[in-house]
Amino acid sequence: MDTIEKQREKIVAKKEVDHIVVRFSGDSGDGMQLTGMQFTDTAALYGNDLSTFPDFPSEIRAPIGTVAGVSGFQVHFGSREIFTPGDSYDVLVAMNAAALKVDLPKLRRGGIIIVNTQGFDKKNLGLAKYPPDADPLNDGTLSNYTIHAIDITKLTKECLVDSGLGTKEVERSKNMFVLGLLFWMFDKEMDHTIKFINDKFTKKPEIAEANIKVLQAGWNYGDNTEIFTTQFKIGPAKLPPGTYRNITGNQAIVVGLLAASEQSGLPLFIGSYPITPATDILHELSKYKGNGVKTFQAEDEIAGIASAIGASYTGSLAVTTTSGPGMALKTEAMGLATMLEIPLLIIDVQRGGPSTGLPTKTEQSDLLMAMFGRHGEAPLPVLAASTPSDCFNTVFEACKIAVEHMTPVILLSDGYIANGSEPWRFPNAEDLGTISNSFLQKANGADEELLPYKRNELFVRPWIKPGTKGLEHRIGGLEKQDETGNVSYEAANHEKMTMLRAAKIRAIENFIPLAAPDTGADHGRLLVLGWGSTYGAIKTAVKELLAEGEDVAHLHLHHINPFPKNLGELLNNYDKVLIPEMNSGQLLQLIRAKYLVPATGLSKVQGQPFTTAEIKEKMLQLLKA
Amino acid sequence: MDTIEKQREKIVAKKEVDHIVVRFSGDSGDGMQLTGMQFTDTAALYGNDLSTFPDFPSEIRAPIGTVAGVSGFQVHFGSREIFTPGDSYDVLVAMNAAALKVDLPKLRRGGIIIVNTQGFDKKNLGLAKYPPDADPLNDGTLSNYTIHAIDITKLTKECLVDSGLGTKEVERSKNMFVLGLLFWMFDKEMDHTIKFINDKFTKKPEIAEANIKVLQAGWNYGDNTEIFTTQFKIGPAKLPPGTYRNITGNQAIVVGLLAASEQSGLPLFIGSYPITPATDILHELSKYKGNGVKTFQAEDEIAGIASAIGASYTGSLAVTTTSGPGMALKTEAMGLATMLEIPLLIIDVQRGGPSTGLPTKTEQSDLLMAMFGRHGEAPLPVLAASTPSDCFNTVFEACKIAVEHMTPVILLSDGYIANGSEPWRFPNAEDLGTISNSFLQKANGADEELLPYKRNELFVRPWIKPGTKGLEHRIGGLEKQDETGNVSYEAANHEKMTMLRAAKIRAIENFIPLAAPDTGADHGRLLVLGWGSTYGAIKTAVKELLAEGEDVAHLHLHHINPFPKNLGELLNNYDKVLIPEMNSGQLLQLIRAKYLVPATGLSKVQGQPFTTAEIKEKMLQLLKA
Amino acid sequence: METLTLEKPQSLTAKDFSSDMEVKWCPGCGDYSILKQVQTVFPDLGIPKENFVFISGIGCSSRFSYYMDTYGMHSIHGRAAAIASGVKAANPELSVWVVSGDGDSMSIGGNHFIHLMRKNFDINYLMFNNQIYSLTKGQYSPTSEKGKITKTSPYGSIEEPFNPSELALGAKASFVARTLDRDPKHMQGILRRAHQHRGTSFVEVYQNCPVFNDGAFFAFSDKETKKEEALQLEDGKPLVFGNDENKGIILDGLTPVIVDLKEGGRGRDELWIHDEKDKTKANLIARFFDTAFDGQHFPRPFGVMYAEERPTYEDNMAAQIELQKEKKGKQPLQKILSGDKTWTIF
Amino acid sequence: METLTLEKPQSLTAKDFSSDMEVKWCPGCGDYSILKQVQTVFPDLGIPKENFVFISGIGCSSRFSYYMDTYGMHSIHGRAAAIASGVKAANPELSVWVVSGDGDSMSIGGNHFIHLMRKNFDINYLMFNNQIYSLTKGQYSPTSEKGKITKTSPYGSIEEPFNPSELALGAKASFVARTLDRDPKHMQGILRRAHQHRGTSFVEVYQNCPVFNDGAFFAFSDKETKKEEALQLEDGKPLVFGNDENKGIILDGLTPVIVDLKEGGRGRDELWIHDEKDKTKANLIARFFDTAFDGQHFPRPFGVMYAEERPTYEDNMAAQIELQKEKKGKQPLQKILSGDKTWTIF
Ligand SMILES: Cc1ncc(C[n+]2csc(CCOP(=O)(O)OP(=O)(O)O)c2C)c(N)n1
Ligand SMILES: Cc1ncc(C[n+]2csc(CCOP(=O)(O)OP(=O)(O)O)c2C)c(N)n1
Ligand code: SF4
Ligand code: SF4
Ligand SMILES: [Mg+2]
Ligand SMILES: [Mg+2]
Repeated sequence: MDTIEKQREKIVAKKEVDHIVVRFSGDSGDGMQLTGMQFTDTAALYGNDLSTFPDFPSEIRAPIGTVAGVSGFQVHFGSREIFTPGDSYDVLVAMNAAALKVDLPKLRRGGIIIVNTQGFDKKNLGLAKYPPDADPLNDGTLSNYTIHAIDITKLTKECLVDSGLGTKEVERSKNMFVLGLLFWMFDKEMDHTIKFINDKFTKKPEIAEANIKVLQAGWNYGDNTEIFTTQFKIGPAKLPPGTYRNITGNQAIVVGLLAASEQSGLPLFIGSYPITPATDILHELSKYKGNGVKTFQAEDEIAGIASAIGASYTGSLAVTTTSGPGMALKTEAMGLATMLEIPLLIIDVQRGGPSTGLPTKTEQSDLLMAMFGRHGEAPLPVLAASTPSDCFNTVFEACKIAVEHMTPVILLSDGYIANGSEPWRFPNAEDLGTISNSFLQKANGADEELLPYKRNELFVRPWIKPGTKGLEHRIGGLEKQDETGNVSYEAANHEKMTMLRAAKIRAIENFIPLAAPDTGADHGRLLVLGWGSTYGAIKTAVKELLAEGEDVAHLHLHHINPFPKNLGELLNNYDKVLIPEMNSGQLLQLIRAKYLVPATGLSKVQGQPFTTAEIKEKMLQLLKA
Repeated sequence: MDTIEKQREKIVAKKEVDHIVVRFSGDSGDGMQLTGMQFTDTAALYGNDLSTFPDFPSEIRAPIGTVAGVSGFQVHFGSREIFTPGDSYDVLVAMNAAALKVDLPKLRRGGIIIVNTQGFDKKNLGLAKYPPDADPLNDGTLSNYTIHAIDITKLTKECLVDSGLGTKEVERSKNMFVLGLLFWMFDKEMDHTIKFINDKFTKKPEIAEANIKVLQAGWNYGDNTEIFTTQFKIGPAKLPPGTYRNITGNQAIVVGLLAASEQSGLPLFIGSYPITPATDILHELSKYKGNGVKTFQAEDEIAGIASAIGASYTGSLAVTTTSGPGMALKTEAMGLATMLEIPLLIIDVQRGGPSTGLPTKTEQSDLLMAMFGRHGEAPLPVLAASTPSDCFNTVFEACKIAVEHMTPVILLSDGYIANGSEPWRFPNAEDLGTISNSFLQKANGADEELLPYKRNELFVRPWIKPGTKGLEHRIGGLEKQDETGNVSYEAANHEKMTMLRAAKIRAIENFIPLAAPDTGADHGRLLVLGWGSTYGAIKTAVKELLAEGEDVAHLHLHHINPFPKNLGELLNNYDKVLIPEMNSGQLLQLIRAKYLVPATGLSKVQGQPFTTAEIKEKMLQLLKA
Repeated sequence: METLTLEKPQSLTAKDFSSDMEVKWCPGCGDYSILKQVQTVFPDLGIPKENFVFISGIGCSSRFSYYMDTYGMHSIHGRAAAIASGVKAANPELSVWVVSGDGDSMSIGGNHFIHLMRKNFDINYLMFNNQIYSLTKGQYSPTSEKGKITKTSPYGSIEEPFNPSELALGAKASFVARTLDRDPKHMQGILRRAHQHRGTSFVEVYQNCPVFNDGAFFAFSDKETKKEEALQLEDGKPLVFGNDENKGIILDGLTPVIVDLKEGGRGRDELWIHDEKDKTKANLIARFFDTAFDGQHFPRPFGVMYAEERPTYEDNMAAQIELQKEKKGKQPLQKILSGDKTWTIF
Repeated sequence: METLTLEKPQSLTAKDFSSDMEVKWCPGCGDYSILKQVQTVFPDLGIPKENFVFISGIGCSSRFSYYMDTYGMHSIHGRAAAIASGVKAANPELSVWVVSGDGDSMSIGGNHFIHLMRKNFDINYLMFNNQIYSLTKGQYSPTSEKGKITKTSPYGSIEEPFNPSELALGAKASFVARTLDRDPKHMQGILRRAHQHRGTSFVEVYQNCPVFNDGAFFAFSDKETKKEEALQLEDGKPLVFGNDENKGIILDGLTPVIVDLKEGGRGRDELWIHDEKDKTKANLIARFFDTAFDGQHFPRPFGVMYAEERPTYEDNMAAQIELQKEKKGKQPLQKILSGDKTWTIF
């Protein structure tokens, strides 16, 4: 009753905007990841296009209140197409002083800050290593921003006084207050989150009730208090019609693997050893026992790939997943698989290196290892996923190549797209292509002779399942005689086999799409050539410069070995080629060597994705030059 | 008496020639390696220049008499400079049918064949898989050659009838007959071999006596029988004055390591796991316990490099040796060493790959793995030895770089130079350069602060020995803060450290010699750019074409990362650049990428070294084009 | 045996199991005998030929897989156990055999070895132990005795060797046995037992390398010494050895004691009766290898030291999958594609 | 202890061993207690501070080395044992400590672990066992119990875990002990013993991970259960446990039997007396971990299960080098350069 009155009185401006970036930032214990994901799901279900960027520390729980412990979740959503989580944010939620310290720099001038004042007491300021008597909330530090300082902890407690819950539970639900408040700010429905809460706490209804109560309180707080005078309205995006879901890169890989297994009729086997940021793939797949998926947590990465080689040998769709350090350990076994010429998918979700490096940060620095990190001449196909949802297509295609061309395939993803999410207009199962596997059933040579290494026109040898009557044979890591596969140290044969193995990989170029600009014309002054997770930033930069009338284009490589057939010509259609990479110029190396084009590199090795601005700046520089 | 008569009557033509290639070929059990080495030592001691090529099967002892069991030893010696074991041979010793079958193809037309007739009975012909009633010795197969068919087995037996030795011992000494005969043919002294035999069998004088008797018999056979009418005289080579020894690549590495340890004052530690063709280095070093060398045969390659990292951490000159498959396994630990920035020498004696490949054959296909086979940005110096004796200089320099620039260094050798030998004018200990190691003794920062990652002008951090009072500190594989070395996930710092690690390696270019042609002018129509064991073949080819008046040159790279500073310019001084490699074009890839020069590759992936002819042919082709 | 022989699906002979590959071991190599015994035993195992798979590592021993006319993979050094695990997990129908050497298994392959024992896949693991690295021409291995002179230990090895049976037991092996290249009949029996045992069967085969470690095990096969130096284990039978069976082993508390069966005193009735299922006894027997209980010299045990079945990895895996199929059923692909939160744009 | 304390070269305090690095484990993590005990014990060990070296692998546990103000290396996953071996071989003067987790040691590091036990370098090996992969956020480890629900085993782990003490003994460890994060005094004692033992000292430390495997070992520290579930081992003392010490363990032949000391019948006098040097007993004690001899439930042993010195690797290495120095002496470099066959060209 009373509130309704208030509401009537209060004038709330509704501001239409076409995109907004929100950064939720707090202590590892503050539940910012969950808050961000709930907000994201709601925006997604509402129909916004979006892109997210979870950004957390490598310690499980660094000391509370410290800078090391800050966990952030950034979401960029809009009524227009969104390709990146955003260079800077419009709204920053800072649950404590450390969060403010870490994330303030990227808040755009004039942006909105929502802080939980209890996170700014002496203790917290101290933990965040602010100078003795600093008082960021009032000493003008934030003068360029609109700040809403709220004692969220207190309000949460008040709202749950008679909930009968312990202080711990009570405090833990303060993130729901934030969520409710933001739902109000952006005029979003809360049903999805309410349903989520009820599902999550079916066994603890009192907790569910409390969380919903606090969520509501947050909404009301925005609605009632005079402090908040504007609500932002971000309409649904004009995405192509269809049914969508929100998906992260690692989830998309799991879905892709299950789809490839289904479409190939091959049982799925994954042999892996846990490692950040790849482990989620193993986690997710191990839930699919009901679908007959065999997940094998090996004693180490070598056993991971070795078990996958064994499974592939018996006719399974075999996969091993890892990140840099594990990738290094798998190289010897990759050489064996190359010799055996069996299908195998090796997924490297890249992270900051070298060595243990920055385990939870992103990087693209394993490309050359994927290309050359094996002893001897052991060429393998290398594919790279460019966005969270693209991981689905890439992994599906990687499986198809592995099975149809009888070769291990390396798929490169990275921490940025593995954990980041975006809306995905998922396909219909019927529309998925098939993966044809043809196991040899009887001898393939003249007069009943079995020739395990007799190749078809694509230089592909037959896949022969143990258990197949009459096809008993031996394979191994020693050089093989052409066709028979028997051990051979013969000079000419070794050279021939080396060339055949290479030819088989090169022939794949006839089965992959030709290269074509993703944005812009197929000729012009400047081409930005990218691969992997730099897609969104490059695309946005190129679109913006095109809009500004510049003669630029964006070409994104999904196949790094072999390159698309026409790549060479295409590159020559542009005056200049810029290759931005989150490494010191690895694709650059390959492109220059293969096509002798004087491409320029743009390196960023900070464990952080490119911003659109960084790429635009470099482009303009080259255009001016 | 009687014999002396004969000798008087016999007219023996003495033919002066300036170089000869002899191929000893027989069953693995026939002792051809020993025979070849004895012949080599004698030629060396006499003052011939020479180059050898042992060529044996990977089975320990493949079935007697089979093609798989043939073991060959090729020696090229002369009174002029010798750079290769020779494309083809002038004299072929074939102890059995299989040997003839395998090695006849490379005997030059008109060449001399010495066969042991007992190795050509039905059984042996069968084992060698000659057609049922083939009779190569008489069916005209050898009509283009001068053939000496001798029943060596019988003659040996006769000469030892009353030696009281068992048939086994007797038969085993037949290789001495061959040796004696060849000593006569090439007019060589037998003292060295006689001494060798006496030393070897001090405990079994009867065996020694028998062997010497047979050796003598072989000599006499040549001297007495009418069959042999020509003796060849190959005078001493006009090598630069000095004292020489004959040395294989693996031996040279051992000597180099011992020298580096001495000159640096650092204790030598080697942590390795056996693998062909690198194991001999570990074998040899383990004999030097008297010099305090610590050899550690680890449980696997990972433990090999890991133990070496531990030893280096404590202030030892630490080395790990391996070949392709082991190199692959060491990559993760190399990443750690790169992060720790400690001295470490990683020696890869390359062999035929991929996977187990051709373990006893040679190849240069690990170059790109050495360059890029690590996850993350982990640049390391890469050096390559070009001849057996050059292994000494290269390993010494590699140690110097590792210690003085605080970095792991990769040294590439291969099976060809590892087992091959050549005369070496070894240096005087006094003339060897020094390797300066400066362990930090006290805090290096402002007010007593220890800064383990504070770099000098070469970007080199201090080496700090555990046990040094007051310098306790922690290092590890996570990214480090500049100077302090504390763990840091900070974006800008990661980029800075990545650049600093790279800059440190690049700076080494200021301490290595500028590139200069090994043969020919510093500009011209065609430059042949080589690295590693292709040296001899390229040099010979280039010298011959220069002699034929062609405008060609030979540049051989000993430093592949970093490249010599002036390499780019130099390459531009030639119309064309040819890069012959025993791989599919790996240096080619690096050169094209870095300098954008349209170099052409010449690949040979046969597990066999290049012949001079192969390189000349390609050169002429390019010169004509 | 009988029952199995009856099941025999095709009538196979030893020849059916020899491949067309020329056998390339040195003359006199113990590996020949092992190959022969395997080929002799296989026809009777009642397994269709095409269901046999050999996975070997690298080493002279590991060439084995080339010589068996079955499915086979000559893999990489030390990884056979891990590859075989994948084979068995993916297709439990196959009869999977690992062939490896002492270096391949105990040195570079040590981790996969102990994990295989723990996981207990139904795999038969044959380790040819010649106490040397042969293919690389003679370096000491983790089973070489201390003091051994080899190319890498010119002054004698300073390393305490593994006791393979003890290591396997410590890693929870469910079947541990030892046999010898020079005792064909014995080996055949052990191979049959290994096959019958459901779970990982670790069989250590003493194998002579005439080239690099000749005679390492002759004491256990030579007439003169055999009876004194070798102890033949049989389930339910007393531990008796010695020329004309004159020695027995009893347990004095926890201490094995060798007693003379001729003289009176402690005798037959007290003899230690071998019980394959008793892990404590198995541990003691395994330690006869190198433990001088009360300073006594014990004979080397041959036969099955320990055999106790427990669920295999692949059975547990299958059971869990079955259970989930019942409980949850197979999720249709479309459901997987859509996930549980979707929205539609028209 | 005394003697050592006397030797104390510098008078050090626990604070001297805490580095300036902020400790980043979760609140309530058992690792804090271990760090505290190590820092408490170190000052008394009589080792100059600069001679301590910590080598750790990767995992929450392995962050340990950053927090000790000694020399330290936070290396890579599973390789600490191999790196530490190189450290000790190269400089035996150093007091080398390995800190590792159950995954780091028993999973990826398994091979180096067993080889370290065999080689017996004088290294102190602390394995923080929380029976889970914590740093990677909760997957089962080789020490996790069968049936455990984790992120990679949503329907329960199907794997038989290792028994770390049994594995170490099987690999010829010369010192095997177990202690607990929640029993500081006990841990301090074990740390001292580990330090005193010449040879590899394997110390398994039960460590609680409140985030991913909370309470795994509370039964051994909680007042209510402790006395019944934990067995405190002391050399020369009988195996007694239970609320008010009312239970004892005797050996019925080879079978451990729990007896009630209250009731009459088989009693005190027959009690099993702990003997650290008896490997047979050590094996049985180790197996209390998971073996239900005659269906009985045994308490978990804490303390030193086995301790028997044998020559260390570095001593053997040094001895061999010394011997050769005497015999052959140091070859001068010039001699090495020239080899034994040279010729001169003028
Ligand atoms: C990764 C790798 N490291 C080393 C080698 C070299 N290598 C081949 S076999 C072998 C050891 C062989 O010993 P063992 O396993 O006992 O087999 P054996 O030859 O004695 O039968 C070694 C070290 C290799 N092939 N691959
Ligand atoms: C080569 C490699 N593989 C995998 C990982 C990922 N990883 C880091 S720690 C860890 C396991 C940690 O478990 P544990 O050893 O028990 O230590 P805890 O965190 O439980 O203390 C794994 C799998 C890695 N860092 N390096
Ligand atoms: S070297 Fe030894 S083990 Fe290898 S084949 Fe020859 S005899 Fe057999
Ligand atoms: S996750 Fe567990 S083991 Fe790791 S620091 Fe936190 S509480 Fe300790
Ligand atoms: Mg062996
Ligand atoms: Mg753990």
